[in-house]
Amino acid sequence: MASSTEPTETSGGHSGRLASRLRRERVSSYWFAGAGYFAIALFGLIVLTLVYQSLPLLSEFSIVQMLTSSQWDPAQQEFGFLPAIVGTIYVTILSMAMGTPIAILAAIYIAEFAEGRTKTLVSSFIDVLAAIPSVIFGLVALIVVVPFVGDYLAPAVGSSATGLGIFTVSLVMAIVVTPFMISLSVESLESLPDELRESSLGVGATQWETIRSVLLRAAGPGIFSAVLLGFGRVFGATIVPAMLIGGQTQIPDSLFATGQTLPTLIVNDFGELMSLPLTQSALIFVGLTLVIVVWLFNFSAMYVRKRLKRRWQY
Amino acid sequence: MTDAALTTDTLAVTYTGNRRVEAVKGVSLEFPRNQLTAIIGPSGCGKSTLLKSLNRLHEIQPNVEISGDVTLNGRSVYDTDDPIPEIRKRIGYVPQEPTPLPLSIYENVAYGLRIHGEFESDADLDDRVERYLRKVNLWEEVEDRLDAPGAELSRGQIQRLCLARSLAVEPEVLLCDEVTSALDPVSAETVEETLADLKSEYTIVMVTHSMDQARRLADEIVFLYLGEVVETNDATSFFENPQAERTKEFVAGHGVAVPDDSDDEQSEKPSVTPEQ
Amino acid sequence: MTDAALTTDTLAVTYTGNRRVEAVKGVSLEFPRNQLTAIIGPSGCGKSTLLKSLNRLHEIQPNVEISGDVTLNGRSVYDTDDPIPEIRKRIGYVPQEPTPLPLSIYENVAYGLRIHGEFESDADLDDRVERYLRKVNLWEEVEDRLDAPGAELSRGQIQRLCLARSLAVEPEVLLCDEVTSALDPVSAETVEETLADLKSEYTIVMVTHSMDQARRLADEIVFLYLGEVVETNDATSFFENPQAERTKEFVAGHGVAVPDDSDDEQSEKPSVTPEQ
Amino acid sequence: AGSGSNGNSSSAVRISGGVGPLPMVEVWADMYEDQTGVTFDISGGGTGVGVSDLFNGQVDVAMMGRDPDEEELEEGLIAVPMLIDTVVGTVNVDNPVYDELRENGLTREDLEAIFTREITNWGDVADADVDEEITVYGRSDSSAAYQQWGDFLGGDGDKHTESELENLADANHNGDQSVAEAIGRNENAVSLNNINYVYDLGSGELESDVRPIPLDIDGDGLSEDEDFYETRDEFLEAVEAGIYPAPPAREMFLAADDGFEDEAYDFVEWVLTDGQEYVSENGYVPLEEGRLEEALEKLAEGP
Amino acid sequence: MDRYAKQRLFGALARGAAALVVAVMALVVAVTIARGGFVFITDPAIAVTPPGSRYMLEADGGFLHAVLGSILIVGPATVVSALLAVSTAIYLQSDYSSERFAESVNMFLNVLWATPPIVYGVFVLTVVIAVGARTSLFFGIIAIAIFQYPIMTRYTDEALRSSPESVKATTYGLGATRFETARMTVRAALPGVVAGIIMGFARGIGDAATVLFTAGRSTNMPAGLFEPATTLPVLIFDQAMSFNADVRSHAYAASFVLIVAVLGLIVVSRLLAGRYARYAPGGRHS
Ligand SMILES: Nc1ncnc2c1ncn2[C@@H]1O[C@H](COP(=O)(O)OP(=O)(O)OP(=O)(O)O)[C@@H](O)[C@H]1O
Ligand SMILES: Nc1ncnc2c1ncn2[C@@H]1O[C@H](COP(=O)(O)OP(=O)(O)OP(=O)(O)O)[C@@H](O)[C@H]1O
Ligand SMILES: [Mg+2]
Ligand SMILES: [Mg+2]
Ligand SMILES: O=P([O-])([O-])[O-]
Repeated sequence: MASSTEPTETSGGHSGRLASRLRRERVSSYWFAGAGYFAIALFGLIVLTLVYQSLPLLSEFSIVQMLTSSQWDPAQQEFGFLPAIVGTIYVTILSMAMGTPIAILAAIYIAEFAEGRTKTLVSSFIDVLAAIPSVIFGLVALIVVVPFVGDYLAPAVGSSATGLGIFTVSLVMAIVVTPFMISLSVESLESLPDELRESSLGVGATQWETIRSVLLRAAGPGIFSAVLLGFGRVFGATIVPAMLIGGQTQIPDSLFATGQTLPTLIVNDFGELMSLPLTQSALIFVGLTLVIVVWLFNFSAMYVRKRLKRRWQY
Repeated sequence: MTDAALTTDTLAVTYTGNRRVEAVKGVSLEFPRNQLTAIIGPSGCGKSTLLKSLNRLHEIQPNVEISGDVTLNGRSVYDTDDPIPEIRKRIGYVPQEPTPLPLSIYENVAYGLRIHGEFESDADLDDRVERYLRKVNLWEEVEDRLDAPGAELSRGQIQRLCLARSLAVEPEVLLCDEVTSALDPVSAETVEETLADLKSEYTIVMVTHSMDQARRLADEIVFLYLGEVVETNDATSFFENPQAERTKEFVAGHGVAVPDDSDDEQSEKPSVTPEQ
Repeated sequence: MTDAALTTDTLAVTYTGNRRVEAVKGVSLEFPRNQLTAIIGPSGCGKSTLLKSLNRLHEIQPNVEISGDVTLNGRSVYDTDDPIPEIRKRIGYVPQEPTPLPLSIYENVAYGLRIHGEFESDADLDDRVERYLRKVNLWEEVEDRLDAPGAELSRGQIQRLCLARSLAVEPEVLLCDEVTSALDPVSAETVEETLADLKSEYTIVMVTHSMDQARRLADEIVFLYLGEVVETNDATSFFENPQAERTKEFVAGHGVAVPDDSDDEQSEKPSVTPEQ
Repeated sequence: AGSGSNGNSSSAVRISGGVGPLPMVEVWADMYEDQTGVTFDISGGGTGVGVSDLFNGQVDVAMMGRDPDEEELEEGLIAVPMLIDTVVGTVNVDNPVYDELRENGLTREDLEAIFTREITNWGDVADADVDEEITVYGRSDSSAAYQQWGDFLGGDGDKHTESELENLADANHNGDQSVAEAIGRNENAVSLNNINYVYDLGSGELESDVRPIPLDIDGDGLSEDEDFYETRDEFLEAVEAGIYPAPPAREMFLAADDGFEDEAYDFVEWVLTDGQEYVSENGYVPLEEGRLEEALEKLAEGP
Repeated sequence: MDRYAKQRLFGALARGAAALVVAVMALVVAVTIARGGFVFITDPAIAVTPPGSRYMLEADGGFLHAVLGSILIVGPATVVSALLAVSTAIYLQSDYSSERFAESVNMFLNVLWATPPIVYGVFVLTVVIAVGARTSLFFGIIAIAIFQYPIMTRYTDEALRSSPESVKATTYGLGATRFETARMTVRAALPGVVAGIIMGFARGIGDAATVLFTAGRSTNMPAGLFEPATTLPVLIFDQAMSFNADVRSHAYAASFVLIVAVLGLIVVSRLLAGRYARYAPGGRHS
């Protein structure tokens, strides 16, 4: 049967079709290659643009001086980024400190404890929570968290505060990123082979011992990535801090103090002051700083992850 | 058969997930002390389920129901106030897939010891780790890299590491589920040799799909079919002189017990009642 | 052996990824027309690599180098202006894992026909789909649910569907890589039966790790070891009267060719030169 | 403006800029469109966005909530005032010394001392037996109101910059509304608001928990003619009459690049004439005669 | 503390953490529904009424302009971004590019993924100024598309990677070209691809920072591709700060609409995934 069909017949009769298939193949491969390089090109373009636009500022002030000065007063042409940098660091660390343990615990609950309907229900709840736009969290926080912090929490720890500030932003951002970290952590816990659990339980470990010594390590690189992505979102968070941080360009002196983050600097001043060349340049430089930090962070994280993966392979 | 370390009494296990699967249907068995019992039977007949229910390891899955009982040295494993981890310490388990814990080679073996606090000093721990690594014939191969991750060993080495890890907590019974089937033939052989060395000292229950392996290693054979015990006998009698018709077929067919006619994969499985 | 449909001439394939692996080392073979040739050999000896290099399917992986040549009916498969898809159409390939395309049963079979435009009308397409489903003994089982997703069939049925899909584009040679090894024994048997039916009409090159299967199905046997051909002969002679020492060992050992002494997994593989 | 931008937008007058004056400009545009058929295309985004759009030739008119900057003027910006928005100090209705404040008002010096934290206790503000810390709120969003407030607090020839005030405050809020809400919640707080956030928009009465701080202009307590804080109308009249000082009352501008042209010119001219009569009812203050004339002159004069 | 007490304590902690997260979620949704749903139910027309000229002063009209703006910006952005993302993901497969190249592209994608949305906003605004244009619907689309691109690429790439290698071997084995094979690979990974696209859509529709400075923050109906527009999140951000209580209540109503939209998206994605899963190799087993 196969040998009765002459190959030349077949290909000859359809050479037109073959030619057009091959043409489509060629054209599509150019397109795909273009798309492949797009990611790099986009990144390059963003960095170049931001650098170029930052030049007016950088030609007038020294970077070191700006990064270490706490005077921020565009009207007086004073561009000290330190308060916003410190604010960003505070918010990031505080949010992650609040969100990460909860996220990992909840992920463990979903992956290791919950069963059946409860499990489906809880994980869909988390999915929904992860998809709620952060501006809504900000809005709800304005009527729930702000009064709570201002009227109860801050006075309780002997701080007079307005409810706005570092702590409030951190709390709300922790709520924003937690579901996100949970989903990803659950994924990496669930992708672990059951043999790991059986091996550990099979020598008489309790579930907690199994989780602590085996599962959290084995899923470690995945959980690390989840936390990292959460970190990225907190670090670059814009709307929630803009609504809740209290916009004070000063180095915060307590948890409940108001402050400023790098993104809120942009939101608060860009629309009003972008027609002033130097201020515009300064705010674009803030964007550049954000990108560079994210970049450095990603690189070190990649390295750490590789190490973890090797150390905790199974 | 009076010196049975482990016995089951009309043990039945049913999966109650999407569809109801009666994986093990009222099995009563005795596993003699310091002997190696091999459970054989076609794929899906309930071997793994039976094995895991012996130390309650099936309970980590959702939707499983169990009835009947298992007794270890005369004490029930199910009707007891002992915490489950204590039971599992006494009845160890080694899974099919060679599975290093995400720890160093040393810590893999020390894992159970640390959990149960079963060592006097660091030196004592070192001693024990060495002892069990020697017992599984692994010590020479790893003594100079005890701090390397367990996963960096070859699969055959890992499987022996798993045996050492299980032995280190000094279980009374060791359950092994097809511990060589994920290995290449050469590695399988070394693991098999290790099991042969161990069987005089331990009560071992092993699942295997290889008739040859059962023949080479086992003292006792349990032939399971569709969740029921078709025949159980000492190894020699079992292979030389099988009693049941099924057994004859199965032994002759080199492990492939072909039921009915259809090729749908379900037909090879135990009775299945779709639920919805 | 003059009527060879497919021949290889000192074909060598090397993986050049992290470490250099010479998977196939200068193999010259002839695959006779309308016969089934089985390639056997221990795991990792290069069977799959050899098979894929016959229709240049290895090229879809990165980091592979090839030398030597393959000729189909006297025309080179490598030194040619023919587009590769045309070559692969003439030399079809069925992978180990039963793989339905994400299409209906009907469209699975029609897929190759559609991309190559090899049908005159819808009715003609229907005819062809039916013809090839019959050829693999699947038509009766699926005729009333041709629109169902292919993935809803049992694995054995899917593997036959894959055969039908490959046959539909009327290849001159069919390459099958362990097409039954991912199946349960019962499904494997039906697929084997189908192959037995097909082998008189097609030139089939099949990789298998089962000695029994090779014995049952093959006309010719190629025994590959560490990337080299140890022995090739017609099936009867091969099993009855193996020439090489290795072959005797391998056939006797039921498919387990035990090399040297260590159990390190690498030792079973072809020569490996670490690159960094 | 809504229907206008649906029409032939290429001939529409394009306006963008600060959100402060945006509501009023929208109302004007709507009326002007009814009268003349000229269509509009208006968007917010901030004063800087408006000026930037202007320089890029993307809009015909920019709305400015603040004074034009030196740099902007150098680039050829022409800004004419269009209305006055009024900033007033605010406290909570339950302020511990509210009665005293209502009675006597505060002088500029008092307010300066409060906002620069020289005085930190309400007990020291008014001679009352009160011991409550003062909470000062500011604005975080480059607010023109805040800038005006700083200019006012500094007194003649001096001023406090926004950043200075920001750093002295207990917290700064993004937007007027956040400030008003914070004041409404905190009995001890003081801040500043545009008056639309103080008086109810519909009734023009003091309905929320936010109260204006009467300004004791001459330093002798709150005299009859300094007491105009009961309703918005009363207050706006006082501003219009110049009794309430500017700053903190402040002008907002319509700006063009190198002069207003065509429909844009006509529109601005209309704003400065007929348009002024609708200003009060929307919570802003119209320019007084003289200032209007200057504005018209500047408009006519061009670059 | 003995081992079993630790086990119990830890179990309780895990349970508690999950309960806490669920409770927070319930609170946020409840507040939004109570505040916004109420406004919306008493006056459902606000979502489909264009704003009037006295909108900011007197809440005259509704926020149809933002609903439309969201649809008109995020819809096209999702299409553009999905097209690019799927293409990039295909290119990252081994048959198009080397492992090393794929790895470096992935590195850039990771950085883009983590880049704060406000930076995209600033970048696009800079471009807007550079080309002498004005913030508008068009640039909103660009900004959102850039924002979605790394998100979608990542999910799509993951989906394609997890689709079995044997699908490729199969199609190539039948004589398919790379393009034909790529189409089949995408099809086989469709549940994952669709989930990734919907994920990008959901993130896009909820993001304010990217469009804040790029779409124009218009208070009027979107009038054309190069005319200013606004989106629901930006509207919420702006209106939350309005002096008019009615306008502020619209912010809650808009939140309600947004939450409902996002919930709808999740349901749709689940349904779609379920449908395509039937065709996935091994689909019936999952
Ligand atoms: N978690 C589970 N949920 C539902 N059914 C299950 C589960 N695990 C196993 N089964 C079913 O129970 C039956 C017995 O399975 P089991 O794994 O015990 O068989 P086995 O003899 O070990 O098979 P194999 O030789 O393939 O390992 C099979 O039909 C299987 O499909
Ligand atoms: N993509 C690859 N990159 C690098 N090395 C490879 C690759 N694929 C296969 N190899 C190596 O090439 C050798 C031959 O592999 P191949 O898959 O051809 O063997 P095989 O005989 O088919 O084995 P099996 O019976 O396990 O299928 C092995 O050592 C394998 O590890
Ligand atoms: Mg099993
Ligand atoms: Mg192979
Ligand atoms: O009008 P403002 O600049 O104070 O918002």
